[in-house]
Order: sequence, then structure tokens, then C-alpha cells
Amino acid sequence: MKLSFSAADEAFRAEVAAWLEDNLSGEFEAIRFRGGPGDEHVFVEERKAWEQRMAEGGWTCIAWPEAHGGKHASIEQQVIFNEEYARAGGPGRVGHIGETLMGPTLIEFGTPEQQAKYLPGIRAGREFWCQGYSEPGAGSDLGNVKTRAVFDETTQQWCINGQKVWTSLAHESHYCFVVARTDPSQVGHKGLGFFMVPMDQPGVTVRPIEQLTGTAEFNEVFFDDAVCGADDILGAPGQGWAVAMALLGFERGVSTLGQQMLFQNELDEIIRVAKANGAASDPSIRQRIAEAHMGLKTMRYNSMRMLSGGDGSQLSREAMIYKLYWSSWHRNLGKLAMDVMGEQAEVLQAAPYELGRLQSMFLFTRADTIYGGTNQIQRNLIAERALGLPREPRGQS
Amino acid sequence: MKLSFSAADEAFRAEVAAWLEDNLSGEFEAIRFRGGPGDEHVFVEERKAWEQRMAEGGWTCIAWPEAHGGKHASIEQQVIFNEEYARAGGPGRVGHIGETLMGPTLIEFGTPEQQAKYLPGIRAGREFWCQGYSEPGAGSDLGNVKTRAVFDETTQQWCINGQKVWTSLAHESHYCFVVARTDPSQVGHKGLGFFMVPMDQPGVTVRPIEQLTGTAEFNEVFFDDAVCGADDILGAPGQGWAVAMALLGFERGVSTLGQQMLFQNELDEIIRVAKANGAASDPSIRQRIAEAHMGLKTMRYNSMRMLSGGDGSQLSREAMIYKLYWSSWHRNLGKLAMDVMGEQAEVLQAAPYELGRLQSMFLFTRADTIYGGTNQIQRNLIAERALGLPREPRGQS
Amino acid sequence: MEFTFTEEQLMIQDMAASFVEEVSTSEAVRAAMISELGYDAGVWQRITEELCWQALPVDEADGGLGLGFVEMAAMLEQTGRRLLCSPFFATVCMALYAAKQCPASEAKQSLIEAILGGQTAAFVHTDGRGHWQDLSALPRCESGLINGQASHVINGDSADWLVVAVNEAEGCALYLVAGDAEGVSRSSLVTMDQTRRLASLDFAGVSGQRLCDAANGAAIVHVTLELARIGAAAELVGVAQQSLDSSVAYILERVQFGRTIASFQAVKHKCADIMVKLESSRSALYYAACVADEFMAGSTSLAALQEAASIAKAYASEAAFFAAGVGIQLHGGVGITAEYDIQLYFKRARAQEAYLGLPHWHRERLAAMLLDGDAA
Amino acid sequence: MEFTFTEEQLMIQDMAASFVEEVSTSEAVRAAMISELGYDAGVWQRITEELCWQALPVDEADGGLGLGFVEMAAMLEQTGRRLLCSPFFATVCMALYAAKQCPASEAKQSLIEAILGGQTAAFVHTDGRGHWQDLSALPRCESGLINGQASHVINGDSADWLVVAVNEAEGCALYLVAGDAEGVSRSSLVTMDQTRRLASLDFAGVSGQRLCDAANGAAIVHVTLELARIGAAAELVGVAQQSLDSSVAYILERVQFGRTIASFQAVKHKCADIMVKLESSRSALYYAACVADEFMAGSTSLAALQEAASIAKAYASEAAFFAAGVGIQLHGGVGITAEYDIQLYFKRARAQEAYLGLPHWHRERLAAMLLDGDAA
Repeated sequence: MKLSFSAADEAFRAEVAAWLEDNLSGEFEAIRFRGGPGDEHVFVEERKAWEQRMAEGGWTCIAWPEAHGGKHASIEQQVIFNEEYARAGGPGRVGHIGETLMGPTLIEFGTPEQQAKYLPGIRAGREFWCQGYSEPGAGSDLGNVKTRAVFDETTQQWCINGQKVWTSLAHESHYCFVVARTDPSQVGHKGLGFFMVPMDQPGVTVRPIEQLTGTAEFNEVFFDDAVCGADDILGAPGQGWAVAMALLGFERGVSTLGQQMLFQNELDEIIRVAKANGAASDPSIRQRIAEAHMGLKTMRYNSMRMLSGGDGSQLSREAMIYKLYWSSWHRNLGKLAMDVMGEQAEVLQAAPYELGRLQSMFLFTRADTIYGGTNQIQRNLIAERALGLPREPRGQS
Repeated sequence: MKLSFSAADEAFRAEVAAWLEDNLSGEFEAIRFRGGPGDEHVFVEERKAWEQRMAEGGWTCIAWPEAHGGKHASIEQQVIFNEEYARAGGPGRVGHIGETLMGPTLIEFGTPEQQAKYLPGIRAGREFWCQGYSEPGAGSDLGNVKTRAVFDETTQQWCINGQKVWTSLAHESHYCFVVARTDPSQVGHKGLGFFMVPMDQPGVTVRPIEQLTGTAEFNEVFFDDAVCGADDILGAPGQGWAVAMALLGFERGVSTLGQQMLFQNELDEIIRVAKANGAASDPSIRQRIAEAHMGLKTMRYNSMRMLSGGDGSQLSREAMIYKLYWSSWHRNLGKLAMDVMGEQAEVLQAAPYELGRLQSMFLFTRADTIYGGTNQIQRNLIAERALGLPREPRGQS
Repeated sequence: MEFTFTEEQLMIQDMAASFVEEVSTSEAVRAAMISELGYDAGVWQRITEELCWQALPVDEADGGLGLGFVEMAAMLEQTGRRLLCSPFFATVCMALYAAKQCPASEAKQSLIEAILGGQTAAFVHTDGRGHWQDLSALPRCESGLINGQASHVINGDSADWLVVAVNEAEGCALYLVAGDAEGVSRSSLVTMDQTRRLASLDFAGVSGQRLCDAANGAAIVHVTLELARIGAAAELVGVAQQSLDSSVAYILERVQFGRTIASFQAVKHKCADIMVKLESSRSALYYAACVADEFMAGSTSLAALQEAASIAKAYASEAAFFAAGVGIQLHGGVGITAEYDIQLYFKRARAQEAYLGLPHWHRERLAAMLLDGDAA
Repeated sequence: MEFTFTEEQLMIQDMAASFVEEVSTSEAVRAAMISELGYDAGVWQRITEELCWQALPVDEADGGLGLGFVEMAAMLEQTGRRLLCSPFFATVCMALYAAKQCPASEAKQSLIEAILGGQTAAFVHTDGRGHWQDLSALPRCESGLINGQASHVINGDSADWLVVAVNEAEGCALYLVAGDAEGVSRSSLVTMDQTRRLASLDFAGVSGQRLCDAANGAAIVHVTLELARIGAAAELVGVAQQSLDSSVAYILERVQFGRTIASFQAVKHKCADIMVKLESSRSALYYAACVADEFMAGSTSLAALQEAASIAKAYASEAAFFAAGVGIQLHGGVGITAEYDIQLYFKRARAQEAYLGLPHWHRERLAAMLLDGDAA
């Protein structure tokens, strides 16, 4: 057990930092620190251009194998990249879903043809992806899929009908991966397929969902006789659940350390405000700021254990607590921010409803404990998988 | 809505206070503030004598109808009596179970013969009762009764076999009320009887249960062919559950305000310690002392609403939250006491394990959230009865 | 001792509940909160002309109903429950109660008559520190002319009358100023909670009528703030109640994993926890309202009023924020959409928790009473 | 960066776990904690003769194993987990680590040799305020004679050697005093937690050998306390782990309402909450142990050590108290009986949470670092 990085890793860190400093300037200066959670709707065109700049520099998809254009970066290097990216104020990644979810899933499950068709666009920062998992009314119950996919023998295409919800960046994406039922006689996790569906077609309609922040980071996506090719199913019909779960498995990991750098930026801002307005001398606020600091440090230590822990294929104890831990921590940070701001917490930047950064963070943290598995679901998972307690019974209705 | 008491009630208060001042002295001086929760094992003989002194003064069973020797005291008068009793440091009542639980139940369900047999002893402070509800392994599941009662036609007596647990004052009591199954073909709430069983007989064995405090407030009671008379069943065979639940209904109510005076004494002692050792200047401790004060005040307001709310036959919203509220509050008070005491929290009064009052309170509060329905059970009750949410399914095993 | 509503109080509460439920629907709240005034003038007209709520605490001798703060709390619980956008709180619970405490004067009389006649008023005082106890930052008044700023003034942008706390050479005094008086600049603030309109005010050489001088000013300001805390607690109890009710309704309907969400024990227990906080807050509120009436009748001390107000305000704040926050969680994904009302309750709870002192400020105030005095 | 145990560290931990599980059964703990010494001398003999745990942090040049604080933390997690009653913590984690920091001297050499040989030692320092940071109340040493008191000294009643922090005219120094030296009166305290023996000591004109003078004394005391905090955190992680494990075992067996208690969602979620706190504490502990090694190697600052120690100690304290408290609750009625062990864990968690500073003291210390310095 040691805390320091190797000399080679530190050299890599310097390289990343230098490239970011050189490139996050000029036309990209304006998007530093923007486009993160709760702010995903801003500067989209500039952030797409940034993806291409990153690609040219060889900084997209660094974890991918070299055969697919990546650097096969080690865990340490990925950690370093994410830390430096966040430290430099790198903007929210429009290409995130393609690079970290769809790409690895294609690399694991895709045919060479599928890989050749989709991976280069992701690697080049030119083709963006969105997800089609959740359905209205299904919430955390991912197996409750009503969207159907039927193979049309005439056109030799899959025909998809249904509705997905909580899809971020839907209107900016070229493709959506969609879990749909291929065998209507099956329920739950059976009889599903995993499809790669082009967004630019008449059968796909996107409707933004306005949030409590007044902005719309998420969308509903309607599929009305939407189509994709016979080869655009990843895995076989019936294997959709396995593919979908494998994809979610890629979600956790090194990006957590980058997320923590964003959190650190927020905490730093709270500390600045507290020092400026005198809240830093309020003993209760002091306790809470210390608690936030402790929590964030510990989140980092959790991540370090998680990332050091073997091959990552099995979810370790510290990985299982991660979502519950960070979402609860962030929710508390949001409230702390407001209490530190005092009377100014209530006053927005501008009409009609332009929130300041900490205000937006406060409101958006209420989503953190819901999306990606509610805190209730996370507790079930921990109790059942890590502690071996009985599973919640499924209802009959 | 008004806060003040009537002139007549204030006169009653003065009368109670004067009598207590006159009588809680001399031989009874030593038992002031003793014998409460966690301290029930001390001064038992003196406290029995005190019950008789109370009875002579006409201060036992004041809520009972005059026909049974009571004063038919109003709710306000009962509140006042309990407040003054606690304020004066009246000792833990050995006769509490007889007076507040068994007596009212006998008055509601008993035959005139049963009432004549049992009520006078309770009223006189000479016959004490204990409870036989819980069974080993049943916990909060009161319907899970394995103790059996069989009517022996030869002797014309009920013959009882089984085991009860968490029975306080068992070795000091003359009678135990026992819920036992009269119809072995039934389960759960059906086929039960409610028996009044003399403790002084070969078939009854009492075994104290040592607690984490090193003391033994509770006992196991074993019934091995224990007997009671044909007339010592309250209600008919099969009605035991209804009688038992009615008895529990008498448990809540005016005694809560007396309990709160004990809590106030504890909080006052904590404040004294905090002022003496400097903890009172620690901002976090200040927050918690204020919280304890707020909680206790609010507990009182909850009780006032509960007691003002109609005839008490239906459990009001504020009554349903009462147990959960006070037990959680008291548990937090225990921890606060320790944190206020600082290093001295760890040091006991004497060997081998003589706890100080606040130390004993701290440890014993961990029982508060368990006995009389755990906090989990209380939350179920609130959710199901007050909010109309679905009931927890019973298991199949 | 009688710690329940009388028949009359129950009737007042029921009538208020029915009316507010009718006029303050989700659509009505959403329309009012982005309107010019921040409230529906037509509803205010019905309140003042048909229902005469503004007459509630006015002495019968002055043409009012002569009712007390218990009734006020009962009403505010209902207006809070439906997020009624209305100048009722600012006009009646604050400005009118401040005026009631002032010695008899023409200014006092005219303000009470104006309010009885349906005009609105605001109580102008802030300290920029959230708890509003600090009087040092008030506008100054010299030679009868008021200069200075105030912010976070409820309905201060549109009120017909302003009851302005100022510092004179001798101390704090109160002036009555017309909302459109010369030298008054007012602008509404863009706020996170949109159901209660706040404003910042600038006074540049403004003249008004003196309602009370420095002999009473500070005391009246402080009592008015305590009453406002209890009034805010009443609204927060309503906010908590509706957050619970709407969440319970949602989880009973919503099916996930083949069961209603309401059947999950963790969900049930969260609701139970809300109810414990809610009912305790309600008890603390009723008690504080009784103390307010006793204080106004001269039969209890300011310390008792402060204590009761702090307990009620701190508990109701925490209950409401908890109820609305958990409410969002119980709603799941839709809880954070603009479409569902639970987020409006959440924002209101947040704003009102901070208004007139965060819970930990109130705890420290209580701790000072308990620990820093001479009593054991 | 490698934030997992090495093979060797895993082996050390596994061996410690097996040994402690064998010797520190429930019966053994209950016998030891009421014994004269407060621990089983036979077990201590096995530890020092067969296992040589006391040699763990001693430099190889001095005849030790030359291992670091990560190994120490791994061992203490296991001893805490089984409530091992032992002078290991006082002797090795405190007295020996204090000695390691002292300049070379005969006294230092003799103490290290004594410990290597199986003798026990205690680190004598208290301030009566719980966090032990205040050095003003130490015994005084004038003309080589020590006078004064200390309380809450772990194993101070029976230790063969005492490392005594004293105040000399120039500042804080450390002396090595024989446990049975003339003028030393020692009495064990009757404590709520009986698994760790505390003592009060009185020094009346006691002479000893100086381990270090005022140039280094205060710094060594403070570092020793930080290391003790991390060591205590390690034990607390073990306490939390066993509280969870024993509770999970209980609820899986226990049937109520026809279901195992473990099938109730509220119960499951409580266990999940324990695990979150436990694993986070474990992460914070491992990090702090690494920092301790870096500090001892001169490659990080005292501030970094303090920060890591405070985080580890505060979190592990809260995790253990929560785990044991909830553990009692999950056990139901039997949880508060003397018969079940969960109450022993609860008392140990309580005692150790307070030892060397309650969590809120650590938070305030961190807040001062974050908010009162010049850095933004």
C-alpha cells in the first residue's frame, strides 16, 4: 500500500496538464468549468468542437485498446487524466456516453463490422451517443421494458416502438442504444435485445423534460416505427439484458475521481463564500464544512481502494457503496452551500430563472439520489449483494 | 385552545404538592428520585411501604371510578398529579402495572366478583402485578404466543405451561397477567385467553435477566403446570387478544407527563454538569443541549394535544408518534450526557460496576427503542394506521 | 388547559382550507408566481371583501374580529399548505401586527383602516444576516427624512403601505410610508422560491408618518419578528403536510417491481419519519400561537415568546425541508421535473427555513437562554 | 499508487485474525476484563514470544521487523474486532512509537529492549479534557523529580515501564520511569468499557531517565497522539466490522412475524448504512496509516498527519458507535442483556469514540485548517 504515483505516471500527468493548458484557451476558454451535471445544456456546439480537438490530440478514449485507437491507459493514468481534466476545468464531455459506455461494450460484445462502423466516430469526437434504458413509469425497475423491437423480414430492418425517458443529450446525439423487447411472450430480464438506433430519422422524436432548475438536461425519446439495420443489434435477441448490465458495469470507475475534482471545485467555492460573508465563523457551519471536506477526502480514498482492487470485473465492497456515498454527500453539500450563502441563497442571477452555480448545484443534487438507481435501490443492492440479506420480493401485480 | 389550568385544578395541584412534601420525608426521604427506569431494582421494600402510604392518603388509583375507590380524577388532575409526583421526586411506582394497566382492564372487562377479588389489593398498595406478554423469540410479535392454558376438569383449574420474558418486578409481584393459548388449533391472535395467575406457587419460577447495566430489571418467568382458578380468566377463552390489546391501550396517556418530568430532571443534571466542566461553552454541545430542550418541550406539547384530544378511545395522530418520539429523544439524551461528561463519562461510581445516574440512563436508553414495540414496529404502525400505507406481509414460515 | 381548537377555530380553519384549495390550485400558483404582482389581485379582493381575513386580528373596537394568533396560525397553515401567493402574510401577520403594538396615533389608525379596506402593507426591515435580529443596518431617519436600503422585504415591491423600521438618533423607530412615496425605489428580486415575492427597497430622502418613537421601536420590531417566526412556522407546517400528503398519494398509485412503492418498508418508514416531525412541529406551533396570544395579552414574558417562537420555527423548518426533500425522493424521477408540484414545496421550504434565522441560529439562541444565564 | 494490502500485509492480517479469534473468544474477553491485570498474561506471553507482534515497528537494526503503520493498523483492526484485552496498544502503538521518535539514548535503548523482551509499557499523558492536546496539565519535573497526576492512562496500572510526558521549565520532556518506581502510586479505574484497562497515576518525587528534552518533547507527544488516533481508528473499524457481522448473523437466524428479521427492508437498509460507514472508515484508516508511514519517513508534514488522523478517527468513531448501537437495536430485547456480546462492542465504541477527541472536536480542528489559515 503506497500513496505516491510512479515517475512515469507523474510524467504522464505533466503531459496531460500541459496539453490541457495549451488547448483549453482561446476559443475554448469560455467553456472551462461548464457543461457539467446540471449545466449540460450550455455551449453544446463549442463542446462538440472540443471533443474533436481532444481527438486530434489523442485524448479521447485513452482507456481503449490501441487497436481501436486508444492508448490502453492504465488505471493510474486514467485516474490522472480525469483529475487533471477536472482540475483544468475541462468542460462536460459530450462524448462521455460513447467513450465510456458504448465503446467498451462494443469492444466486448460487438462484431468486427459493428466495431468498424461505430468506434471510429466515437474516437474522432464526431459521433455522439445517448442512452435508452429507462421507461416512463418503470423508474429504477430496468427490467420493466415495454418498448418492442420486431424484425421486418421485408425490409430486413428492426422496427422499434416505445418510449424512453431520462435520456440526456438526446437531441445532440447521432445514436441511441435502446433496450427493447424482442420476444413479447417474455417479461423482466428475458426476451430483450440491445439496439443501436440512429436518432436522425422520422420515427424518433425527442421531447425535453423541464426540471426544477428551469433547464432541461433530460429528454423523453419516442420511437414510432423507428428503424435500425439487421446488424445493429449488439449480441443476439434475448441477450439484451446481459449486454445492458455489462454496459452499466463500465459506468463506474475512473471517472469518479474526475467527478470528485468537480466536487472539490464546488467545496472550494463554498469555502470562499463562507470566508467572504462571515459564515466561516459560525461554529455549526464550520462543523458542516469540515464534514464535507472529510467526506470528499474519504470518497477519494474509497475510489483509490476501488481502483486498486484487482481487475474490476467483480464489484468490490467499496464499489458497492460508492453511488450511495457520493449522492448523499453531494446532496448535503447542496444544502450547505445554501446555508453558507445566507440571504443571498434565495436571490438568482437574473430573470426569468437564471440560477447561480451553487444554486443550480443545490437543486440538481436532489436528482443525484434518484438517477442511476435511487438511494433505496442502492441500499437494497448493498444489503442483498454485499451482506447476503434476503432479496426484496417482487410483487404479483 | 388555552394553556392555563383552572383555579380548581391549581388548588388540586397545591393539595398534591403539599401531601407529597409532607410524606416524602423521614423514612421515605431516601427513596426520592429512585426506582425509575433502569433503577427499578433498588429500595423495593421501602417503595412497597410507600405504595401503602400513598393508598392511605388516597393517592393510589386516582383515575379509577369512585365505586372502586378512586377519585375519578379528570385528565387535567391526572396530569397534575403525575407532574407533581415527578417534580417531588416520587419513587418509581411498584404498583404502576396494577393501577394503570390491570385495574382499568378489570374495570372494563371483569365480573363483579373478579373486581371484588383483585381491585382492593391494588387500591390498597398491597398487591402488585406483573405482565406476561412477550415470549422468548417472539419479540415484538405479540401474537406469537406459545404458552398454553388447559382447563383441568378434575381440579376445575386452568393449568398453564410456557415461558414469558421481559417481565419487570416479577419477583416482587403477587400476580401476573398471562396471555396464553386456550385453543392449540389456532394461531396468531385467535384462540387466546387472558389469565390472572398467582406468582406464589410451585409452578412459577422467576429468573432475572442481567442487563448491560449489570442490573436485572427484567425477568424470565417459567410456568410449569402453574395453575389459576376457573374464574381467573378475564373475558372468555378466545377473547384474550382483545383484552390484551385493550390493556395496552391504557398504557399510554397521562403518565407520559410524569415521565417527562423525569426526563427534565435528567436534562437539568446534564446542564449542571455542562456548566461545571465547561462543556457549556462548546458550540456543538450547545446545539445539542438546545435540541434536547426543544425536543422535551415539544414532547410536552404533543402530550397536551394527545390528552386534550377527545375521549382517548381512538389513538390520535400525536399519540401514534409518541413512543417513537420519546424513545429516540431519550436515546439521544443518553449520548449527549456522555459527551457532556467528557472523560468522566467512562469512570464509574464504584466497583464492581456501579453506574452513576447519567451513565445508567445512557445505557438503559438503548432499551427504550426496543421494549414496548421497537422503533421499527412503531414506524410500521404509523405508516399503516395513520397514513394508510400497505401492511407488511407476514411470512409463510 | 385545553390544547385543541375550539369549534369556532375549527370552523375558521375549515373555511380557510376550502377557500385556498379552490383558489390556489397548482395552475393558479404557477400563474401567480410569475405574474407582475406575484399574486392574484382578484383572489386578494375576495379575501378582503368576501372573507375579511384581514380583519381577523383587528380589535373589535377598531372594526375587526378581535381574534388571536391561534386563529392566525390556523389560517396560515392552510395558506402555506396550498402555497397561496398572497400579500396576507406581509400585510396582516407582519405590518398589521406591528401597527397593533404602536401607541394610538393618526398614522396607526389610517394604516389599520387602509388594511381593513383591502389595501396591502409590508414590514420593512432586514439586516442582511438572515436572522434579522440586528438593528444596526436599518435605514436612518434624520429630520424626518429616511435614507437607506432594505432587502428581502416580503411584498415590498407592490405594497400600498410600508411600515419602515429606521434608526433615529435615539434608537429604532417605525414610520408609515406610502408605497409610492417620493424617493422610494422598489424592485422585486428574482428568487429561487417564486411563491413569495421579495423586494429590495431604496429610500432617498423619504418622509412618512411616525408610528412609534425610539421608546418602543426596537421592542415592537422584535416582537413583530417573533410573531412572524410563528406565522412562518404555521405556513411551514402546511408545507410539510402537503408534501407528505402528495407524496403518499403518489406512492400509493405508483407501481414498481410489481408492487406499489408504498408497500416498501423503507418508503413507509420515511413517511412515518415525516409524520413524526410534522406532528411535533404542529404541537410546537400551536403552543407558540397560544404563547403569542398570552404575550399580546400581557400575561407572559418576551423570553417565553422567543423560546416558543424559536422552537416552533426551527422544528417546522426542519419538518418542511425534510418532508419536501423526502417527498422529491419518493416521487423518484418525476420529483425533480418542473411538472410536479413537490419541487415548489421544496423551494418554499428552503426559503422559509432560512427566513428569520436558520434552525441552528435558533438553537444557539435557546442555548444562550439555558446555559449563559444565572439559573441552574 | 497502490491502495491495497501487499501479499505480506494480507498474510500478517490473516495470521493476526486467526490468532485473535482463537484466544479472544467471548468467554476469554469476559474473564480477562474482570481479572486483576485486565488482560490474560498468558496470551500476552504468546504474543511476545511466539508471534513477536511487539517487534513489528522496531527497526531491523534494533532487532525488530522494521514494519510500518499500515501493518500496525491491519493488526489493530483485528484485535479491535475481537475486543482483545491486551497491553499491545499501550506498549507498542503508544510507548514504543513515542520511544522511536526520541533521540538515541541509553533510556531509549533499554525501553526498546525491554519491550522486545516481552515487557509492557504505557504512555502517560492526559489533560482531563478528552482530546489530550493540552500539555499544560502534565506532571511537572524539577531537578529530575516528577510530581503530579495523570488519569485515563491505558494499562497504566500494570505496565512495567512508563513513558511519562512532563513539563520542565523549558517545556515538555519525556521520561522513562519504572512502573514500580518509588513515589509512583497507581490505581485502576472502574470503567464502563471493561475491555481496556485505564488507570490514574500519582507521581510524588519520582525519578526516571530522560528520553528527550524540551527541544523535542512536545512534538513527540503530539505525533504519538496522532498515531494513537489512527491506531484507535483501526480498532474501531474492527469493532464496527464485528458489530455488523454479529448483527447480520443474528437477524438471518431470528424469525419474527413468520419472516427472518433480515427480510425486513428497514432492517436491510440499516445494515447497508452501517456498511457504508464502515467501508468509508476503512478507506480513511488505510489512507491515514499510509500517511503515518510517510510522516515517519519524513516525506509529509505534521499537518497532513493531523488531517488524516482526524478524518480516520472521527469517521471510525461514528461508524463503530453507529454499528454497535444499531447492532443492539437489531438484536432486539437480547441486545441489551449482559449475555450477548454486542453490548461489549457498544461500550468499547463509546469509550474509544471519546478517547483522544470526540468527532466534533476533530471536525473543528479540520475547520480551523480549512477556514482560519491564509489559503483560499
